[in-house]
Amino acid sequence: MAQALTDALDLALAKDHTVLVIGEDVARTGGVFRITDGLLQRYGDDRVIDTPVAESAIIGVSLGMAIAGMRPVAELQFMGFSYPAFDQIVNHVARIRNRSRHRFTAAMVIRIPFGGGIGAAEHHSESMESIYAHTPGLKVLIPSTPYDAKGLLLAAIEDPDPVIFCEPIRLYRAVKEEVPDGWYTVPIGEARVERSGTDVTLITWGAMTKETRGAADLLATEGVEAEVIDLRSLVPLDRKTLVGSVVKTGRAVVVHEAPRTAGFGAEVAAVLAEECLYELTAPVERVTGWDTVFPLKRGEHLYLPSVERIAAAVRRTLQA
Amino acid sequence: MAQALTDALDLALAKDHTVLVIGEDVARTGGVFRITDGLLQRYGDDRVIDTPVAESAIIGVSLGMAIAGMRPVAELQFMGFSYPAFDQIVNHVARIRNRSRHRFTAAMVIRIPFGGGIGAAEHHSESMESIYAHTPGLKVLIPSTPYDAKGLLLAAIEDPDPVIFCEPIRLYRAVKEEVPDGWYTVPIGEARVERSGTDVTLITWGAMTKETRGAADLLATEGVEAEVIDLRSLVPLDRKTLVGSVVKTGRAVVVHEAPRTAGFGAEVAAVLAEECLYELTAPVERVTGWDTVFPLKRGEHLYLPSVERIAAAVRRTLQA
Amino acid sequence: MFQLLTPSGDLTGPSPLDLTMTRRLYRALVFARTYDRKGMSLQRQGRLATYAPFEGQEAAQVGSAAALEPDDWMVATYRDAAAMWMQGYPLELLFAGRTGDERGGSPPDHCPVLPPSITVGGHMVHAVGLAWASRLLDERRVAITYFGDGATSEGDFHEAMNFAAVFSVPCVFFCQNNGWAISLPRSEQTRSETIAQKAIGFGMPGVQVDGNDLFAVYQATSDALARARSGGGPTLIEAVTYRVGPHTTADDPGRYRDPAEADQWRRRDPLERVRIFLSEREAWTKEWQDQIEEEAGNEIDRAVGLAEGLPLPTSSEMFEGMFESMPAHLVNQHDRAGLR
Amino acid sequence: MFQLLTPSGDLTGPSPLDLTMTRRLYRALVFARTYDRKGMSLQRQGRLATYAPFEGQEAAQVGSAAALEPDDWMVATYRDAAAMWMQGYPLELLFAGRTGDERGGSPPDHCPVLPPSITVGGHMVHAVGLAWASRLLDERRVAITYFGDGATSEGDFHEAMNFAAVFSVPCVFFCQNNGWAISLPRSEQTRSETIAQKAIGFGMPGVQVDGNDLFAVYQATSDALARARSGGGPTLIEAVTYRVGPHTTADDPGRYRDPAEADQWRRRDPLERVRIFLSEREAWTKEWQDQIEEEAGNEIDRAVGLAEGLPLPTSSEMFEGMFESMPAHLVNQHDRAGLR
Ligand SMILES: Cc1ncc(C[n+]2csc(CCOP(=O)(O)OP(=O)(O)O)c2C)c(N)n1
Ligand SMILES: Cc1ncc(C[n+]2csc(CCOP(=O)(O)OP(=O)(O)O)c2C)c(N)n1
Ligand SMILES: [Mg+2]
Ligand SMILES: [Mg+2]
Repeated sequence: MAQALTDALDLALAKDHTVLVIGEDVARTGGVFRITDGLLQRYGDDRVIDTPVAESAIIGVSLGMAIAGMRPVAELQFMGFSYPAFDQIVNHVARIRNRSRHRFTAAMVIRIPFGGGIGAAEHHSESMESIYAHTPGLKVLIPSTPYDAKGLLLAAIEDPDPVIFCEPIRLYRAVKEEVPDGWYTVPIGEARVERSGTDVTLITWGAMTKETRGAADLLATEGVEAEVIDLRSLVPLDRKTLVGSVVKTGRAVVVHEAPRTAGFGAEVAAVLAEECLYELTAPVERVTGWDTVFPLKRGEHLYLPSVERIAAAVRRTLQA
Repeated sequence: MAQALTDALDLALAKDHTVLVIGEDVARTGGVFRITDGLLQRYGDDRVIDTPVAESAIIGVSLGMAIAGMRPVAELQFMGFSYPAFDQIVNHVARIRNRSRHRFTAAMVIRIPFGGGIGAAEHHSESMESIYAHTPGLKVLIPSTPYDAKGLLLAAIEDPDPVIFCEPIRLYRAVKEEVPDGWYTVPIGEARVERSGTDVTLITWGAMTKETRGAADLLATEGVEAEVIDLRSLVPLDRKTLVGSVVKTGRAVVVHEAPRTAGFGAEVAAVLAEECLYELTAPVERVTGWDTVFPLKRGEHLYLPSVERIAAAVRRTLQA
Repeated sequence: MFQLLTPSGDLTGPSPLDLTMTRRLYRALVFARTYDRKGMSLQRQGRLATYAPFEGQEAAQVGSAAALEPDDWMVATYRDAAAMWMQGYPLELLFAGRTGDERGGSPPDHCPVLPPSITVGGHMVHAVGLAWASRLLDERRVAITYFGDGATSEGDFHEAMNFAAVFSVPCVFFCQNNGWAISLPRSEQTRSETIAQKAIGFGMPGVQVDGNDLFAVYQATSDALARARSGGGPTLIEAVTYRVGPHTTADDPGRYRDPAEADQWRRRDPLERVRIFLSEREAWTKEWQDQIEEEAGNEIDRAVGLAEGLPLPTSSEMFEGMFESMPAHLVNQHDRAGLR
Repeated sequence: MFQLLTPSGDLTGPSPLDLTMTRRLYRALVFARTYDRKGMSLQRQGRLATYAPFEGQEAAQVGSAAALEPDDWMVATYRDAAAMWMQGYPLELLFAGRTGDERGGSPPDHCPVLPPSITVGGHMVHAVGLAWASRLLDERRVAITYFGDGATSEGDFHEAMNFAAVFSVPCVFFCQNNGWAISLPRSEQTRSETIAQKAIGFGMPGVQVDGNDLFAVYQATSDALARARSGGGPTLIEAVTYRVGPHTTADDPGRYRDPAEADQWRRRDPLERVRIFLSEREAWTKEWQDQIEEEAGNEIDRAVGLAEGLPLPTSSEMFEGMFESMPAHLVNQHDRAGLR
């Protein structure tokens, strides 16, 4: 997935002179995860910018640039370091269009590597996508395949409104896939059916798509055909695909890595309870991270939803 | 409610010399809403502290004090100004206990006036309680009556862990009620049944308790007996009362002022979809603020859930 | 502290403005004060939401804004209506904003002024970004940002100053030190003797000027703008002035300060010294004063009329305000809003 | 820049330490370096999670921490193991933290050191709060906080410095300017000539010292602590040093800096100059060096053993870690976690 993201940034910088990449260590080192590797050499330090360690300024300055007509793609090193910029994101980036009734806008992308599973230090394994999904004025995208990563990032850069672009750290190097050269976009707001099935619908996004797919494959050996939906876009949410699938299967399990309480899985369950209650033949299960701090390396296995945990929830649902 | 909160702070300052009040304009002026009025004169500027305009420092410094054994009650003037302190709240206040495995703790309260309806300027009408409810390590309390305001605030101050204490601005002067003198607490994590009924359960909190109660009274004139539950505590959540009521009525409508997507109403709906799906005879409706920026004075009426909107949702639920 | 015109109207250095220009700006000062007093009285009549008066700060705002080019960016606060108006922000929109109407935040295309910042401190970084973009786009535009003494306590002030200096962007930081952050006096906001000296920590030039001195403010701002435009980077200007009114119409200064202090400062009024300067040069008459006050009054009444004449906002505007094109969930919510 | 001991071991001023104390601290320097090299090699063997080496910064950490009273608070970062160890943080817990175990963050009750801060800049305000509480509780404790040059770019640095100065709390801000914030050189982090001069904007004393000079660091810190303890308020100390290793084991300095730079600094090694100073005074022998290196090695191996001997964390510890008593929803989740 890393390479697909680099391709997207490379294409965008080449095509549109207003696009620029800005963040901590994005230029000289090509970023903590090397996503911006080589861009400085190709586009120069006016367009690939290493900043001081100041997340609020990175986002606030990017907003100013966006208002003036640039298209900044800002990188925050980890989701845990997006919080110092929370005020700029919520109070300003998400609101300048409405505040000025379309006179000033924020066509910008905020790239945020997120999620755990690589034994990182504290704050480096956060999954707080739902706080951004709850913020009016933002779009929240989360790719889980190289193809989607490139297509969604290009769509985000084209988008006239601000996009929070969450990149699952665990998948950067995990999934390899040939992606088309050249410019293509994946439409924002459309979920992807990762696997189709008829017995139960598993809804997920980001790195958990891997475990969820794994659970579906395991269940297949037990004769259970699970449909796996990768939302890809939390805001806007593709209710049609979501509800359509659950109407078909009558059962739903939501899987995410973020803490359970008020996680985005709650929104998914709420949508189902609103729109297809009568089609539901079993309670909507949520397999999520716990309401605890994400553990350090030696305890990660205690927190992350596993194939087994997901499969167990599905079995409960089927027995219900 | 304002007076009840002042009483609570007064009692706490008098009883425990480690308690202190800190924030912008809390001392000389007694706070924007006069909640801390008179405390400076009674307890001196070592314990009732006016700070420079710096929310992150207010919370971070309070955390340091708490670690050293003080019990700070910090005030952030409006929820929209809690975002500059978001990093301190999420990355530090909520985590110091776990990070140090109980060696260092954060017995502190963060008071945040929130919600709209008074025609205030931008950022002064926010309801983002769910982002704090989603943060592991925090308790989130929201009183809607003077009695609860005093009892919950004292409980929060006694609590050994950090509490986000959200005060509904619209109710500060709206509801009058005699509250007992002296020290009493309302247990954290217990919902309050504002009105009992048998036909449908209305779940709400904060200022919306008023409109929701209004809707229940209106519906009573139509022969509908609605049970109204004021959660009071989002974290921990009183699932027993919540689920018990819905099992009884078979119908649920959640009402809150915050934006709809990933609001805490989603969590409530998700809990119901998990725990009493079979008892639900109608889809769980959410009557909420829209996924828009909270409008300025002239447009507030377009955003805030009204008695009529709530009643309409209930009627839909009953016809379902 | 840099000063060119004493409270008694005497020049202590060469005036940067000729008589015609001085008269033009005196007229603007009168406009500003008329606007401000109108704002206070309208709020008292319940026709405006909370209002934040700037009486006493007119010279700081008018003098600095007068030095700008028409296309220079401006990022200011809830208390800077005079500066915004000087840079082309329509009066009626300033009033509309104060009635609590989002449309007040939407200036015409030619007006390079952002809607006023309500959060304290968060807007300066936006000015840095605007200034930076101006350089990237090979424009000669400078960005000026207005903020108060209290705002210098926020972390975002620090980050904005640092980015501006590190990337040497054409940005002017204009601080109106009006003595108070609501109830907190300047002396308890920071132990630094001046706010200007905060520039030292960023390797940026900083200057302290008499904020009630139209000439000094104009001169200092012109110098900073010239340096910025010629690639010399940012400057911090501390304009020492005073908020003679309340913080807002919801505030009662009696709770935290001695009225004598405000009276002191009324004697250093920014309009009066210019009036004396002009009249000593036969460039001011009572008739003219009456005339410009009347013109200001009429112009402002017209603007108030337009603002109050705006129809109530519709829910369509609310929903359409969020994105360039409404996503399905907002369309859906918009429909429900229709049925209430 | 304040210096007492030159790289070649010559005194340029009176030493604040007698020979015995100097030997004690030299021993600590050797300990620190042994610990650091062990950390690197263990990580390379996959026995630690990412490791952030501090080679080259030993004198800055040992010299400053040596000046503390045993109950002075310390709030430091991921790169400050030597300073934390000096203030009583058990070696085995430092290692445990680096293996990725929360128990490493839980020092014994008598140890007034917070677990290392992983976020950059956010921890300094905690030190300000600790120092403030010390005054409110009539203790004589001072709080010292360690941070890097890069951290001074964060808004929280500004807010911490300002609160400390405004409320005149007994806090010492100890900045290890090691030349780099990952790949960003000091010169591109801020345009101010020194970091010490950032104190001016807060009306706080600031001093720049040779961070590789044990004596100068000890002296400057002692002075700052004394001032703080006697009610004189906070001080900013800039210790100029260098990170000769990578930012962390995940970093490749070859991508952003010339190896010659590190070699330059190796010639200004903080241990060597003390060794020369001692040997010129017959207070250092090869035998003693071998002995303390062996002692360090053994002590550190013991600590590593203890850290690696810790049983894997249980889910009970994870859930119990959140609150003093587990709320129902966590009990519930704990149960489910049991059944996987
Ligand atoms: C982030 C934030 N915190 C708090 C407030 C509440 N508030 C409004 S104005 C103000 C004082 C600002 O003082 P100063 O910067 O000196 O500007 P002045 O009002 O004096 O013009 C405060 C604390 C706010 N608007 N934004
Ligand atoms: C808030 C935050 N932003 C970004 C990071 C990622 N990060 C870790 S260390 C570092 C550089 C810090 O440099 P400096 O303060 O000089 O300390 P040093 O590593 O040199 O000791 C950065 C950017 C972080 N940990 N926290
Ligand atoms: Mg002020
Ligand atoms: Mg450094």
